[in-house]
Amino acid sequence: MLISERFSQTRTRRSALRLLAALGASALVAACGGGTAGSADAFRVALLTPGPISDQAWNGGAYAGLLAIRDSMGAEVSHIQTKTPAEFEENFRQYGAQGYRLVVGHGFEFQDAAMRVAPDFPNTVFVCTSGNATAPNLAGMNFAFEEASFQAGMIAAQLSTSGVIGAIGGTELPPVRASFIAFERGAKLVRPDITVLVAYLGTWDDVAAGKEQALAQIARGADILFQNADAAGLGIFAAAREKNVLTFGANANQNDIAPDHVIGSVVIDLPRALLLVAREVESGAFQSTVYQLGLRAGVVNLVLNPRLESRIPADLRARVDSVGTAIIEGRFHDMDDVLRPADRAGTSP
Amino acid sequence: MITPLDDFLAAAVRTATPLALAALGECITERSGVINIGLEGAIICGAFAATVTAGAVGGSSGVAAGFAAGAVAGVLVTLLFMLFTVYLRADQIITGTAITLFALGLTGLLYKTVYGTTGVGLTIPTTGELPIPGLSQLPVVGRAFFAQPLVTYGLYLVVPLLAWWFARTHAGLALRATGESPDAALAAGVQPRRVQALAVLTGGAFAGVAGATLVLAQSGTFVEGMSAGKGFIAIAIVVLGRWSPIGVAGAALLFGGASALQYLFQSLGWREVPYQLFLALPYVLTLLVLARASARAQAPAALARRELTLG
Amino acid sequence: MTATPTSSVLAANVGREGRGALGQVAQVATLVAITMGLLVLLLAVTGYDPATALRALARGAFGSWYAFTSATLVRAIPLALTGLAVALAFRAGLLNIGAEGQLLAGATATAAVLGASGAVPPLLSLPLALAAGMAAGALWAGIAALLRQRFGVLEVISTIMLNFVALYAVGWLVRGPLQEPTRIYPQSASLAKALQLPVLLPGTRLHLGVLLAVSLAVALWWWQRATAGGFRLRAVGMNPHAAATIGRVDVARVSLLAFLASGALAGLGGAVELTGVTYALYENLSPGYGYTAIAVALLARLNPVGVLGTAVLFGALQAGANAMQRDAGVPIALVNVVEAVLILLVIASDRLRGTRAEATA
Amino acid sequence: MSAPAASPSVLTLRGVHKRFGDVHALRDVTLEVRPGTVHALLGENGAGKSTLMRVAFGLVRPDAGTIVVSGSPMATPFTPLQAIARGIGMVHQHFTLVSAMTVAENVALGASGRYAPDVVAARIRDIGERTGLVLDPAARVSDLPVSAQQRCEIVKALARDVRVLILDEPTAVLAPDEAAALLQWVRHFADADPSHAVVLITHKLRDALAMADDITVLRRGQRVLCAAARECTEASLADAMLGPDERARALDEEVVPHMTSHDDSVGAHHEVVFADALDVRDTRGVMRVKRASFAVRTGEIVGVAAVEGSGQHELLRAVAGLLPTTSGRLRVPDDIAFVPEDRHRDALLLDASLTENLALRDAGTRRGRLPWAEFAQRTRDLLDQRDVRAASATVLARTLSGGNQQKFILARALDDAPPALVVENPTRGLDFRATAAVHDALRDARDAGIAILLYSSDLDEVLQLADRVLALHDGELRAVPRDRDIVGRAMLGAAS
Repeated sequence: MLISERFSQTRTRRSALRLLAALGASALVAACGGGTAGSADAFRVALLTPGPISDQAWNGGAYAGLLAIRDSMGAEVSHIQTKTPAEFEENFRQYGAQGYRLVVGHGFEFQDAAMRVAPDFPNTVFVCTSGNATAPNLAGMNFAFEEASFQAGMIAAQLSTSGVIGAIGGTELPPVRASFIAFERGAKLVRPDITVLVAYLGTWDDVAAGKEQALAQIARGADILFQNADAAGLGIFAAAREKNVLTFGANANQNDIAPDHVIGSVVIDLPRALLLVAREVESGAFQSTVYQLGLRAGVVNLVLNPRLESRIPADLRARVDSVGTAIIEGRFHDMDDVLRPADRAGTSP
Repeated sequence: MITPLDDFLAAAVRTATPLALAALGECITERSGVINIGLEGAIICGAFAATVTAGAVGGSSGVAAGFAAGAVAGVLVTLLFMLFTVYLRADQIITGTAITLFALGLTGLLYKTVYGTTGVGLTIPTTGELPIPGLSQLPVVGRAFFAQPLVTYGLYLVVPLLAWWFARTHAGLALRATGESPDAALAAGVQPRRVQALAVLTGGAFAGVAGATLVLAQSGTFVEGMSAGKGFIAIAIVVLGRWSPIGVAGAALLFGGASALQYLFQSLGWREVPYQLFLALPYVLTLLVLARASARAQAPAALARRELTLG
Repeated sequence: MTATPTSSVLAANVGREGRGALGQVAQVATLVAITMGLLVLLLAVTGYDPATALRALARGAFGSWYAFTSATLVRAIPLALTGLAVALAFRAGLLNIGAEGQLLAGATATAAVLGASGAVPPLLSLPLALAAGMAAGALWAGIAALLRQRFGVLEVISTIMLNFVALYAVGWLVRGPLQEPTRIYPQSASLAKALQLPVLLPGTRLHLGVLLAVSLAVALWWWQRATAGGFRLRAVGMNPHAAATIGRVDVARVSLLAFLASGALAGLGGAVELTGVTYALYENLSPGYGYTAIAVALLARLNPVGVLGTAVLFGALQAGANAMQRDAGVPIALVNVVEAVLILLVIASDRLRGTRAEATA
Repeated sequence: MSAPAASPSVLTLRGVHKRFGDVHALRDVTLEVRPGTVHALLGENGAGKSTLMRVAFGLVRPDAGTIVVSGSPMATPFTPLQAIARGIGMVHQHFTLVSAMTVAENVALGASGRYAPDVVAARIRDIGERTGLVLDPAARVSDLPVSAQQRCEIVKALARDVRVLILDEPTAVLAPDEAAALLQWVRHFADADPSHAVVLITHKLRDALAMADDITVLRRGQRVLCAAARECTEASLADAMLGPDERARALDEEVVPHMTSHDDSVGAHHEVVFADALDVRDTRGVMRVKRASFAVRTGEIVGVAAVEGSGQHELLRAVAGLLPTTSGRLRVPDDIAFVPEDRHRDALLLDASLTENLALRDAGTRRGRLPWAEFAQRTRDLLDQRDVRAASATVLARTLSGGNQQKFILARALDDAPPALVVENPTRGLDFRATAAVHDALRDARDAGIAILLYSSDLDEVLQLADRVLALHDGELRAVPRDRDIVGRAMLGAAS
């Protein structure tokens, strides 16, 4: 009666009913297990990111890694952007239930959920970046972001004419904080009287906030800005371009975002890191551990912008490289007190 | 010599600009008796349309086109809200909530469709600061108010113009009368529905321009959800500004100032005060101001009323 | 319909909506179908394969026992509790848009109580923590109630403000007083197993909260229809002037209690989400349950039992949206569009019907 | 039909039809207003007077019919703005002023272009000098007394060079001397210029006969009489307004039915409501009733006569227990019943069933489960016994006609035979038949021994129903004889 009331013309009603029927049918098909994409024995890899993959940084880098796994290993891949803890566990479980072999939660926040889910899906390997927990099928993956951040600090200090440099983070997460400390120590190594301004935005998405904080630091004299703010970091580049100061990219190679104002990027080679773990999983060589990936593994790098590279004097360049060598050779201990014991407990491949 | 105060004020004005734009539009809307909670949706749509258009056209004409597109997008999404609330007389709060949801979802979806996984980056042309010779050299207020993007100067014209328009034109009277008593307005020869429809759409255009400002005069890029609650802040600003254009401009400056304070404090190295406090401050302030009787007396009497006329 | 004493009781209550429960379900089903049609169109326009996407949607929501219980129903629990909160408030004529903030307040208090309850036996501390969550939600709503009653502040505006304040407060708390013991991560300490809400069905994530939601919904439904208190609430919502003048109802008191009860329900939603799903307090604890709750309540025509149904519907939509992104690469933002369209369709059909009724009156 | 040649009409409505749903509000109504005249439009409540004039003013779109202004037809549909442009102005029964705005802003409202307060203020003062309708242009309307608001309405129309002024029940809210002054002014306006004319909507025969040149009478949406005033008498007009059979009833009503000899049969007339030196403040804290002393006894109707805003609203609510008293003594039974004047706002849950509306009474004091089956039965009984026309107890209150709503409200108030009843404007907006039914119900209740306190803004209704009359002026209450002149003077505060 109600439907006839709403659709006085039978034609409309009939098509509405047909739609309902079609919908019911599709639900039925799904319920009967039909339509599962892909074959059962394909190597399947999933990625969960906390933010949009268009940030050209932390999330975008991980997505590039996922695509690299797809392209070079022929894997079936899936990605989901999810921000709410309640959904982390659900998505982990769904991937586990669908027979995914490797599921990467991209950020420390995924760790608790992964720990809960892992025991229920022994055939799936769960990896949490910035995580430090392990289980037979759960690994952590730490990026020694601070190693290259230290190098960035050295360059920033010497290139600064004002003696003030800045660092802006999204929110105060452990790896962000650690890298800012490294940045400051690197700077002080080169120039002990340097002033380092540190600020957090409280958001990873608010571009305008990023720009304003950058402008505020520039106004305080900062002429080199280090940042780790994902999408909001775009605002920092925008400010740098407007005020003609130099910045560092972070997480992904961001040298091209503002080619005249990004001196270099502290890059996490997420494709390399993810491929590494994906290959281990596929070959059966996976061992539960906390991957400690830094300069030595070639996963974290300071990638200088070729267009601006000439601004860096040769002696500074040599000094930065020597610190890099020391890190790779395990002779560098300036950051040991900052990093958590758990981070160092893992093995470095 | 540029002092921290100069920078703080400049940041306050910059941050206040899109807020003031959206709030002035909402002020017009609310004066007609309609509260548009879908403002947030109009802002994000304006931002997205500005991004696409400015990027496609490029250059300084791209910026102009972007602002225009922002306004159009703001109007279009608000048109939906307007049809529901003004003509169907649907509940304004619920419709507004749905519109915001709709716009946030749609822009997210379209952003991926248009720009794929890499996003738009910093490829959008933007307007720079345009210091006004002489005025920008004034002490304290010079840089803050006279070394801003063009859109901010636009506000300097719009705010007094709007105040004058409210008080000194018959259209302004008609708008206020509609918000106070649609019955009275109708009897006096005003067409309340038309007034509300136009007021709501004008508010949408302002919100769209506010969104375009976020992209073209501030960020230089688009990010999903970059409106970041600014529509809701704008509604608070209208209340705080007591539904008058001058008051709204002042309240927007206050909200901008609260945000700028956070930047200032952090850049001065004072990090003991949690930044969440600064983010929450404007809202708390609005609540406190609302508790003062004089603030509410200014509210349009027919605000959010569903039935247009009682007769 | 001839009115026998018993049937007229029902009619007196259902009659107000102007049609039977069956008609309402049919209407909702029709609107959902239209929404799905629009979804197909939108998918096709934006370049996704509608068939694949819809299959993923169905699979993610109902495709397996696990999907239904652990994705759809688990989401439906906070949606149902906040939906009940919104429905109760709206029924009393209060536009409580603040379920989100009240949910956060509830979750925060629960986390605080459980964090501090060390020596108390779990059997006692868990109910205590849920009660604390309800109290905190009521308190948070109480601010808006106070502002409304003492100062005449529109609750629409104050509750929106309070949502933001709650969000930032949680952001600070998880980095400050409530941060986990190692003080590294911005979250509270994870709950010990004993302090978690028990899982109802082994092998799923469906927790005890579902029973709470269902029993509360049924209780509220009965209470609103059968009792004097429930009738007072509805009367005040329909016409506070008449309730005061003819019913001699203390409208201020009923409004205040309704606001507090609404806040308590939303707070319980937060408490249950924390103890049953996330096991710790996070900044991002809620993906906007409190806002979706408005749609949940409306679509259910503020009927508490109906809220259960629409909560499951929206839970399924969101679970399905997750699956659509996982399996078909469709951006998750799409679900917002779908929800919005559904709300707008409900409003439109109601208003069109309403206008027609007015025209013939 | 009047001869068109000599004086072409300034406003003509021809063959106007209007239906609201199933109700024929207007059927083929024709009205011609000659220049320089006052044209009285008479009819009972609901006869269609206001609707007809709202059609003329563009507020109601007719289903059929033409409207001709000064010889040229209006394009239909048209808006009030277009009507105003053609020199038609309307002053509504319920004021249509924006109370938050100033007098000048209200006067200016509806025009276009720039608004210059000085120019408008000068115009208002100019009109004041010419017509005696003096107003402060800068005053906020909400601060003005009722009579000044009425002036403001008229000035609003005059400021637009209105030639045809439509006044809808303009004297309803005015005190008798204010009303007289207004009617004098109306006559003056019509005489001042041959292009002027006034349509006076009223239900008062006396006013029409005293003031009008022509009289049109509507009954149930149809024109039943159109004649020069000098050809009419009170009797002929009453015949036309009421129809032949109902006139008899109306005349019956004029007879005061309550005999004092009746008193003994009720037994001891103890005071059910008793007030001594009662002070009442309104919700904003303004003292509205000062040292009122009175009593209402079993089996009598005590009528309160007052002009709007004299404190009757507060007095009635204090007696009904809805407003606290500031000082003095007030003794009323706990279960006193109250029938407020605004049905839709204060008395009904429009979107609830009649059963639920019945349950609303005393909803504030009930506990536990509600006996819905019992309520439903009582509602059905009440519909049967009190002649409330409703399909069933489950229909929504909204679906009832105004008269049936009021009958239901009254029946609900009297359902459990309360010892006392407070009634406020019980027949506002009702047609003749419903009014008579309400009057009957009140008299029956009185005869059943219920003590009734009644206020009506219609002094004639008070005099018709009340056994004793109290006049209230500016919060001061005193007993007066049931004499129209004395009561009329007393409610204005004049010494008796």
